[in-house]
Formats: sequence, structure tokens, C-alpha cells
Amino acid sequence: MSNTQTITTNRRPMPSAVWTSPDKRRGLNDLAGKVKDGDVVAVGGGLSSRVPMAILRAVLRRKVRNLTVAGSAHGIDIDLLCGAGAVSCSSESYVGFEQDFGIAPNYRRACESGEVRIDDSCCYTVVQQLRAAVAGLPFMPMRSARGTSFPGLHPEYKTMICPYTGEELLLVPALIPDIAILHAQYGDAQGNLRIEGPPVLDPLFAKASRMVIASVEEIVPTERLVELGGITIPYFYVSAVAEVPMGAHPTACYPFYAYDRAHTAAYYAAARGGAGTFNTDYLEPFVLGCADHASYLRRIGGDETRRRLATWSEGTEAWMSLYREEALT
Amino acid sequence: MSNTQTITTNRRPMPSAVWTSPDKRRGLNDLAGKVKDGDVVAVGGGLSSRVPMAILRAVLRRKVRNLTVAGSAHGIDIDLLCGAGAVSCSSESYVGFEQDFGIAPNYRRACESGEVRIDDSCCYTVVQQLRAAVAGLPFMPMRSARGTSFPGLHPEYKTMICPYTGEELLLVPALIPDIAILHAQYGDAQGNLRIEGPPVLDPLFAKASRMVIASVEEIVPTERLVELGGITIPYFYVSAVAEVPMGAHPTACYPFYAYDRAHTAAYYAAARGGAGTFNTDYLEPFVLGCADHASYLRRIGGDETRRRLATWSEGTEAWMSLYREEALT
Amino acid sequence: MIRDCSLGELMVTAIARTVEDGTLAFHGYGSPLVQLALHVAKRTHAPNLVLVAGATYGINPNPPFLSPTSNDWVMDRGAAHSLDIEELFDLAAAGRMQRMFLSGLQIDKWGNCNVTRLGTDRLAMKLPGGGGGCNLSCDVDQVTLWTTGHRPAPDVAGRRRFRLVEQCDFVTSLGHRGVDGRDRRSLSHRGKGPQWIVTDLGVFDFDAEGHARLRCVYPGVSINEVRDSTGFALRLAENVESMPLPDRETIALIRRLDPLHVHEHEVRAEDRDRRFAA
Amino acid sequence: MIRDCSLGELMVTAIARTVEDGTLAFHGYGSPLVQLALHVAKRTHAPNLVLVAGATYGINPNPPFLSPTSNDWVMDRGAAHSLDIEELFDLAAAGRMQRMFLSGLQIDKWGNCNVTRLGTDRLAMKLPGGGGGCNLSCDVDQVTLWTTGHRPAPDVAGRRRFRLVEQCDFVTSLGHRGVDGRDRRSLSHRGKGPQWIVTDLGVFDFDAEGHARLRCVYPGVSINEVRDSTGFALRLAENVESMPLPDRETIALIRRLDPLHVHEHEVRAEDRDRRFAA
Repeated sequence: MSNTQTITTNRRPMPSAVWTSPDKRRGLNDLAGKVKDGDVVAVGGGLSSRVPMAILRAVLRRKVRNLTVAGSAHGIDIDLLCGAGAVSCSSESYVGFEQDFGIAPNYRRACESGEVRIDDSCCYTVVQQLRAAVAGLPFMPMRSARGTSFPGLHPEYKTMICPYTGEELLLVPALIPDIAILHAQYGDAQGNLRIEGPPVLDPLFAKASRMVIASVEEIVPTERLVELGGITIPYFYVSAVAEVPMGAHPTACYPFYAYDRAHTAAYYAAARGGAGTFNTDYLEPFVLGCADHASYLRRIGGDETRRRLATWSEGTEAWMSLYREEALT
Repeated sequence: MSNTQTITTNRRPMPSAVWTSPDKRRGLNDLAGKVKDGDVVAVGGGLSSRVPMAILRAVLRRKVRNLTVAGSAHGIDIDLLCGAGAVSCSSESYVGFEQDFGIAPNYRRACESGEVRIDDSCCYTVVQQLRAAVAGLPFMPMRSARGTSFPGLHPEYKTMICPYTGEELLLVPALIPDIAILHAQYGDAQGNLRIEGPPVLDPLFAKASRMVIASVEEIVPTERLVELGGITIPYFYVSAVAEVPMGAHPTACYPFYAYDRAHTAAYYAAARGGAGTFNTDYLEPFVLGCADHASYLRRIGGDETRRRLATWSEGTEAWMSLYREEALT
Repeated sequence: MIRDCSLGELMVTAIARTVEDGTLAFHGYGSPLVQLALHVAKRTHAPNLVLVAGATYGINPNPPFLSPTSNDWVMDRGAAHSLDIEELFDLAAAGRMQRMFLSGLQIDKWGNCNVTRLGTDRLAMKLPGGGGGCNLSCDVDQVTLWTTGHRPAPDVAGRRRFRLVEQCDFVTSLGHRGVDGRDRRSLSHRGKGPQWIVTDLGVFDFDAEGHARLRCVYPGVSINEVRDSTGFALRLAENVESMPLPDRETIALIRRLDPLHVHEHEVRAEDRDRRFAA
Repeated sequence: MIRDCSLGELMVTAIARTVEDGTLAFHGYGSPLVQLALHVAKRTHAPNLVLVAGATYGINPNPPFLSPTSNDWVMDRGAAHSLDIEELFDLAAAGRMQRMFLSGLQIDKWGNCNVTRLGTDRLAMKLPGGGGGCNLSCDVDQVTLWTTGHRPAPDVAGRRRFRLVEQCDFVTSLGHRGVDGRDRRSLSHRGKGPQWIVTDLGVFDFDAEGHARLRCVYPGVSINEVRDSTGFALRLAENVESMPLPDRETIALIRRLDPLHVHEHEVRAEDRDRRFAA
């Protein structure tokens, strides 16, 4: 036995087993640089809440292409990625603006033109596929989906006869995203993340993916995360973290800010106007033409917008007024 | 369509789908009465912490027999059940007193006499079996355990060749306990439970079992559970709840009380003395001969014991002094 | 003084009536009519309902108002606890979720729904997708379908595209017979399949074959109008009744729950003025 | 002034040396020597170790003292976060846990351990069981085995029962060759199997065949004494070295971490007075 402190041996490399660097703070562009052409990407948050929009805008400024997006309920995030030509395959369960605005225009166009391969999935199917990845299994069994059109869309699904019950079961393969892109309210320098409100798939994404990058509204000391109620995603899953206030805008990131319905309405009008209109009215001014997140924040109205969206906490009347039809005009 | 408020139809009965009664408070004996001869029982907590000892004592007073116990890391709970002759099969992963006292004497005797069938399991195997139950699946796949002696002990395990990788995988069937017996720090009248500290398998037990009964140190208003940091097991899994202070004694239930090492040492000495000694020195005076939990509390020293075990919170020195060797004598 | 109710309020009431007390029910997202229906049920005939909110998975929330999107902190205010997404779907898979609500741009005679794509060989239109509807349609004990688009409006080309169709172009969520005609019982799914379809014209149930069957119509709607609006051969219950209207307390409750009239987004513009005497 | 160390302290140091920085390692329960070893490693050469405590699953705790049982709030004080039991085992199954520590009342030449039962045809003694050791022995990248019972004490009948045996009566945790002689590689497990055995006499590694091989002995222990205490034919490394002793800072650290001497419970009574010059 050698005299060195650590006994060494012939280890095979385990690049992403755990991420243990004590300081993972990086800039937004460093984070965006981790997303590579052709990656399978898991975008955190859901619908109009806690979506990592600032990282996605930074990714688009880097002209990343041919992403496969996989997850559950999405809206402006996937629509924007499609509108900027970054997506070649969508395995999401839902991409839309609910009853609020309706069908996602860029996503629809990209699917109908054939630019984006339609590889739709369903929420629990995605959950089971992520669970397989988290448990290091090649697949998970599942009862549902047989009889619908989804198995026909997914030749990678298989069936088996259960050796216990004789029933037919569906097998769905492990989903291991190349990178999970998350936005949390709080994080620390080591990469611990605290999510307030519905975590949606973020914890599963973090555990299933080869790499996790996260923006947060505030980087705080670890003890503060504990005081706030605890850590949602422990640091060893996370490779890099950036403090990006308003990093989920125009989706909500409570308690900091509500959903920016007016901005989303403007986005939607631009997207519905066609590729050209979307490019000139939204993509250039708000994404590609902004040098960085600070420019974006100035473009959307800076502190005034930030204050407006923070008024939700003043009471029901103030909160409601953010969402009134009059607020859209 | 009829004029009645609810549209009715030919529904098949779903006895334990969800438990929605707004007031599930019951007495300890009512809870114990839910445990039937021959049940597969999941006992909550782990090792020397948060074990539902008061319910178990009440079950033993009712002379329940032929229980199968299934779970992970246990000590005095399973040893006591074995010592009272209530167990006919053990599927636990561990039954012992760690390095503190060693092998579980009653459990060992019951296994070696053939009274208890040895059906040992392993923690992750149990997790996967409970997960199958929680997800309504007949089995779960698993990589580990092949090559050890466990599959030889468990003819119900099966193997399959993975249709994705060609590897051999182990299949373990769903474990659906007839009843989960839990002890939590806090609960409300509706049956919401808040566990502080390691939840161990309790949440999985609650979701996987046909029925859940729980004792708690304190029944509080629901809002108080939220203030304390949130609900661990929501009410609709729980069929009945009883307020039983010191309900985990002699195991710990922080922040209320630490592990009663002196009581456990006395228990251990009685158990190691053989079946007769155990009966006269422990089972009669502390279990069968106590009319109820109040009698037990008087027998163990009442408020004085309670105060002593609460001193852990006064500081490291006080906490340590509970565990010094001198404290055993 | 409440004298009448709107189509939306009538549909909310009809959907609420399909919810039984003492059960666990889940509304998805993008469905304010269903969100309202669950809150109405919980506050009237089903006080012991376990109400799980879509998108937030809050348990028994008490939202101060309905927000225009579903994953908003508005929607889980007052919930003492929220589920994780995986727990929610596990509950369904284990047979513990008694009711879910699904819709589609196409709903066929077997109760299959399509929210994925129009066009079979060639893609005519990409729809948003079904969220968890596919899984839940198989697992949940009972399903209530609903649509506000039963009466087909002519499209830009003047063509009427039926919402209730003979056969879905894509089966996003499963009805009583699947994509290859297989009976759902032969698929050994836990759920019993769609039980009701609540539309802007009336309410269907399903016959023993699993085929939709008109059970009642709204005041002022004729069976012929329903037949004319339906893309499959209409089957009728023995007695097609007239839908009982909500009482004034229920109407007042709905208005209190949705001061921003979010649910009107789901109702077609030309139907927003339809009124029914209360 | 620290002049010497105990056997327990020497073993803690030897176990700690098998822990690498920047990895995730887990100590089970009932194993204070290993608990101490992880805390020593974290506070000396492996500051970026992800230390997961057994029983509480606390991450990087800082216990004020070692408690006599493992699932005690003492043991996760200072941990900012704790894992659920299922997450802990998933980490291993997914290949993200780099080291775990296992022991047995029998440890055989392939590194299999038995903590389940003595006796093959007939049950001679029921042992407590292996907890999660079976699963972890297959999944975890590297395993360190340890025992304080290498030197067999005569039992009441005067018979010496070897701890290191030719073959385990029951394979609770898997070494390099399983119960039917199958090589673990042919079982396609994630983990590479046992890497070290730290005993009260010295340290073994494993040769290319997967057979235990004496690598070093403690001061004052002869190879013959090891051979005499081992139930299988002893294999030797090319150079059997003498175990380097812990420095005084490490000894002081161990004493600070375990003021109640809980780890002495693991050491046999007759070994508690063994001392090695520091």
C-alpha cells in the first residue's frame, strides 16, 4: 500500500457521476455554451411558470441547431425555440398557450413544414422514461397508452406479456436528456437549488440528465436555502449555476414576479403574423438583437416592468388587475 | 339525465381508493383493531427512530397472530413482535440492534426455531417492490441481487432478457402490504401527516398499502402542519389517526424525545435471557400487563422519563449524556 | 338578481354533476370550465372530493380568482399540500383516481379524442398535444369528455368541420375502442373509459357497445340540431331529457369563482350571448 | 500529547484512505468505523466528497458526536439536505455512487459477504440481515469490505470459526464471483466489486481473478499470523508492506469526532488495548 493519502486504482472515467466543485457560479453565456447542436434538451418549469427563458435566449444567440426537446407541458419556450429554427424534433406532451391564446404558432408552422419531426409523448410516459434513467434501467413498464396512436408514433416502445399476470404491458425506454435547463428561485454557489411552487419535472430532469445547468433569481448562502424551507435539487446533480434576475420572464417566477400576460400577448401576435413578422417584431428586438440579458431587461421596460409584475403580492385586486383583458392593450 | 345532484352509474366498489372522511381521529385500540391475523404488515420508522411502538403494543394486547412483516431496517419493533409470537414470516432487510447491542434475540430465536419463516429481503428490492404497487404495476425490473443468494430464497423473483440491451434483469413483484403502521410527529384530524427527519419508507408504505393507520405525537390544525414545513403524507392515503404522545418510545421521536437507550438495554437483557425471562421481565410488565398506553407510560417512569429524554435539545453535552455508558446502569 | 345563466355556466354545472363525493378527481390545464366544475362540485354536493388542480397539483385549493393560465400560484392558493407530477400519475395508474376530464378537436363515437394532429396520411394541422390525457384516459376510473365546439362553425373555406366525428385522425386519448378497433377491456386498462360527453348542445352517455348516445339536450336545442351537428350517426337514449338548469346559488358561485370570466375563453364567440332562464 | 493509536483508529484511517475526493460515498448503519472513516476523509484528503450518512441519508452532515445508533438526529446535524431512501439507492443503481462499505460474519475469498444466516442445509444461526448491502454490492462502483473479526476467537466449544472463509454459507452481498461461481462481469452489474478488505490484521486487495490477496499488514502482525487466521489459502501481493500509521492530527480528529467511543463497540474486547506507535 502506498504512502499517498488516497489509494488509487484503475478507475474507468465517470464524467458525470457527481458534480462536486464547491463554486459553480458561471455567466449566462457560459451556461448557454453547454448546449450543443443536436442535444436532447429538457426544459424546466411548465406552461407559463418558471421557464428558463433567459438561458434559452442566450442559447438562441449562439445559433444552436437541431435540438430535440422532450418533456411535458410547454408554451412560449418551445414555440420560441421553433420560431428561431433551433429545433428539429419535438417529443413534448403539449406545446401551446392553453385557452389564453391557443395553438403555438411557431411550433405549429415548424411541425407542418416538416422542419420539426413530430414525436409527441404523454406526461406519464415521459415520467416513466425519466424514472428508468434515474434508476439506471433500460426501460420502465407501463399500463397505459396501448390502444391509442402513440405506440404507432414510437417504434421504440415495446410490449411484453407480464410473467405475473399474463397481461400485456408497454415498455418505454429510458430517456436520458443530454442537458437539463432549469430556472429556480434560489440557488447557492455550490449549485444547490430551491424551487418554490410546483417543481413540475425539474427534479426528475435533474436526476435523469447527463448535465444540468440552472439560472436562479438569487444566489444565497446554503443556510438561507435551509431557512427558506429546504433544497429541492442537491448540488451534486448540477454542473453550473448563474444568477439571472427575471430569468424566467415572460413566464412567472413567484414570489418575484407574475406571468407577463401583456408581453406574451405581444409575442403571440408577432408569432401568429407568420415567420417574417415574428422575426422582425419579436425575434430580432427581444432575442437576437439583445446583446445580453441586461439589454433584454431594458427592452421589456426595465425596473418598471419588474415592479409591475411584482404587484401580485399586494393583494387579490392587484393580482387580478395584471390578468384583466384591459391589461393586454 | 336525472334531477339528482350527482349522476350515478354502475360503479364497481373501490374500497380503498381514497380515504376522505373529514375526521379520522380514533383511539389507539381502534387503530390496533385494524390489524388482522395473517396480515402483511409494513412497520414505519427505522432502527431506533420513529417506530410506532404504542400501536404495536396495542396490537400485541389483542393477541394478533401470523403476521408477515416486510420492510427495510428494523430493531426492537420486529424483535418484540417475534418475542410475543405474533410473527410467522419476516421479509425484512435487517432486524437487529446495530453495534449498540447486537443481534436481535427474540427474532433470532423465532427464526432458528422455525416459528418465523426466513424470507429476508434487501432495501432497494423492497423499494422497487413498493414502487410497483404505487404505480399499479405487477412488478418492477432491477439490476441488482442476481448472483447473490436472495433469488434462491425468493422463487417469486423472475428474470427477463432486456429487449433493449440484451442484458439479464431481475423482476420483483409488487409488494402491497395489507396495512401500514406509522408514527409521525404531527397529524391533523383529517389524517394529514407531517414527518420530521428521515421519512425512511413511510411515504412509500403509505402509498403502497391497502390501509394506513398512524399514531402522532400531536394532532394539530392543518394550517399548523403547513407552518411547520408542510405535509409529508396527505390525508387521503390514511384511514385512521390517533394522538399518542410518546407513541414511539423507546425509539426516538425528535424533536419530542431521544432514543431511550437505558430502556432498550433493559429490553435487550430480558430478551437475551431467553423466552421465559423475556416474558416475565419485559412482555408482561411493559406490554401485556399494561391495560393501555397510559399504564405503559406510568410503568416507564412517566413524566420524569419524558423530561429526561427531552433534554437532548438543551445542548450537545446534555444530548451526549443520554447516550453515555453510565446512563445504562 | 340572477335571472338566467350562460352556456358556460350551464356546462360547468353539467360537468360538476358528473363528479361524485368522496372521490379523487383531477382537472388538467387549459380547461377553466372543468376547473370551475370541480370547485362547484366541492362546494355543493361533493364536500369530501379530493380536488387535484391541473398544472400545480395542489390539493383542494381555494383560488381567489381563476387565472388565465393554469400553472400560476393563483391556482393553488389555500392548498395545504401539492402532489408531485409523478405521484399524481401514479395515483391514476394504481386505480385511485376516480375521474378526469378530457377534450379534443376531434371526439369520435367511441369517445376517443384527438388533440395531436389533423390529417391521417398528410399532416393538415398540428395541434398542441394531449399532455397526460393519453395515460389518464387508460388509467382513470371514469372520464368525462367535454367540448364547446359541438356545433361546427364553417371554416374560412366555408366547410363545416365536425368536432364529433366518426373516427379520430389520431387517438390521443382512448375511448371505448382503440385505434385498431380493439375493445378497451381487451387491453386490460384500469379505467372504464368515457362516461359522459358534455357539449354546447347537450349531454351524451355511452351505450353497452361503448358508442356515444344522446342523453339530454339543453333548453331550446332540438334533437335534429344535434344530429345535424354530429359527424357520426346519432344514437339516442330511451328518453332524451331536457337538461336541468343550475340553481341561482350555483350560478352565483360560478361568478364568484371566476371574476375575470376566464372560462369565457373556452366558449365560442357566437355562443357567449346564449342565455338560459334560471 | 498523542503517542499511539488504537486498532480502531488505525482501521478508520485505513478505510478512509480508500475514499477518493470528488466522489459520492455512503456508509450504512451499524458501522461506526466507516462513519468515522468518511468524516476523516472529508476533513483531510477528500474535501469534495459527497458524504451520505447511513440511515438518515443526510448529505455532508457534521455530527457533534457519534451516536450509538445510526438513525438518530445526532447523525444528520449540519446537513443542509437529506436524500430519500429511494433516491439514495437510485444513485447507486444509476452508477453515480462510487463507494460503499460492507462487512459480514463471513467474508469469502471472492469478497462475498454473509450477514444473513450461518449453516447451509440446516440453519445454525440467524444473523440480522444485510439491509441494502445486497443491492449496493452489485450497483456501487467500488466497495471496501471491512471486519474487526479477522483473528478468530475460539467459541464456547473451543472451535475457531473463521471470519475470512473459503465460501459463504449465504451470499448476502456479491463479491467477484457469485453463488453459482458466475463471474460478476457476466452478470452485467454496474459495480466493479470489492476493492479492499480492511481487517484487524491488515489490508487485502483483489487479484485479476477476483481473489483476495494480502497487500499489507499492521505493525507487529506477521504474514503467518494472517495465514493462520484465514479460512482460505492465503495469496500475497508481490510486496506485502507494513501499513503506514495515521498522523497525530488524524488521530486527534477521530477522538474529537467520537467522544463517546462508539466505534469501540465494533472492536473486540481483547483488541481494545492494542496500540500502535504514532
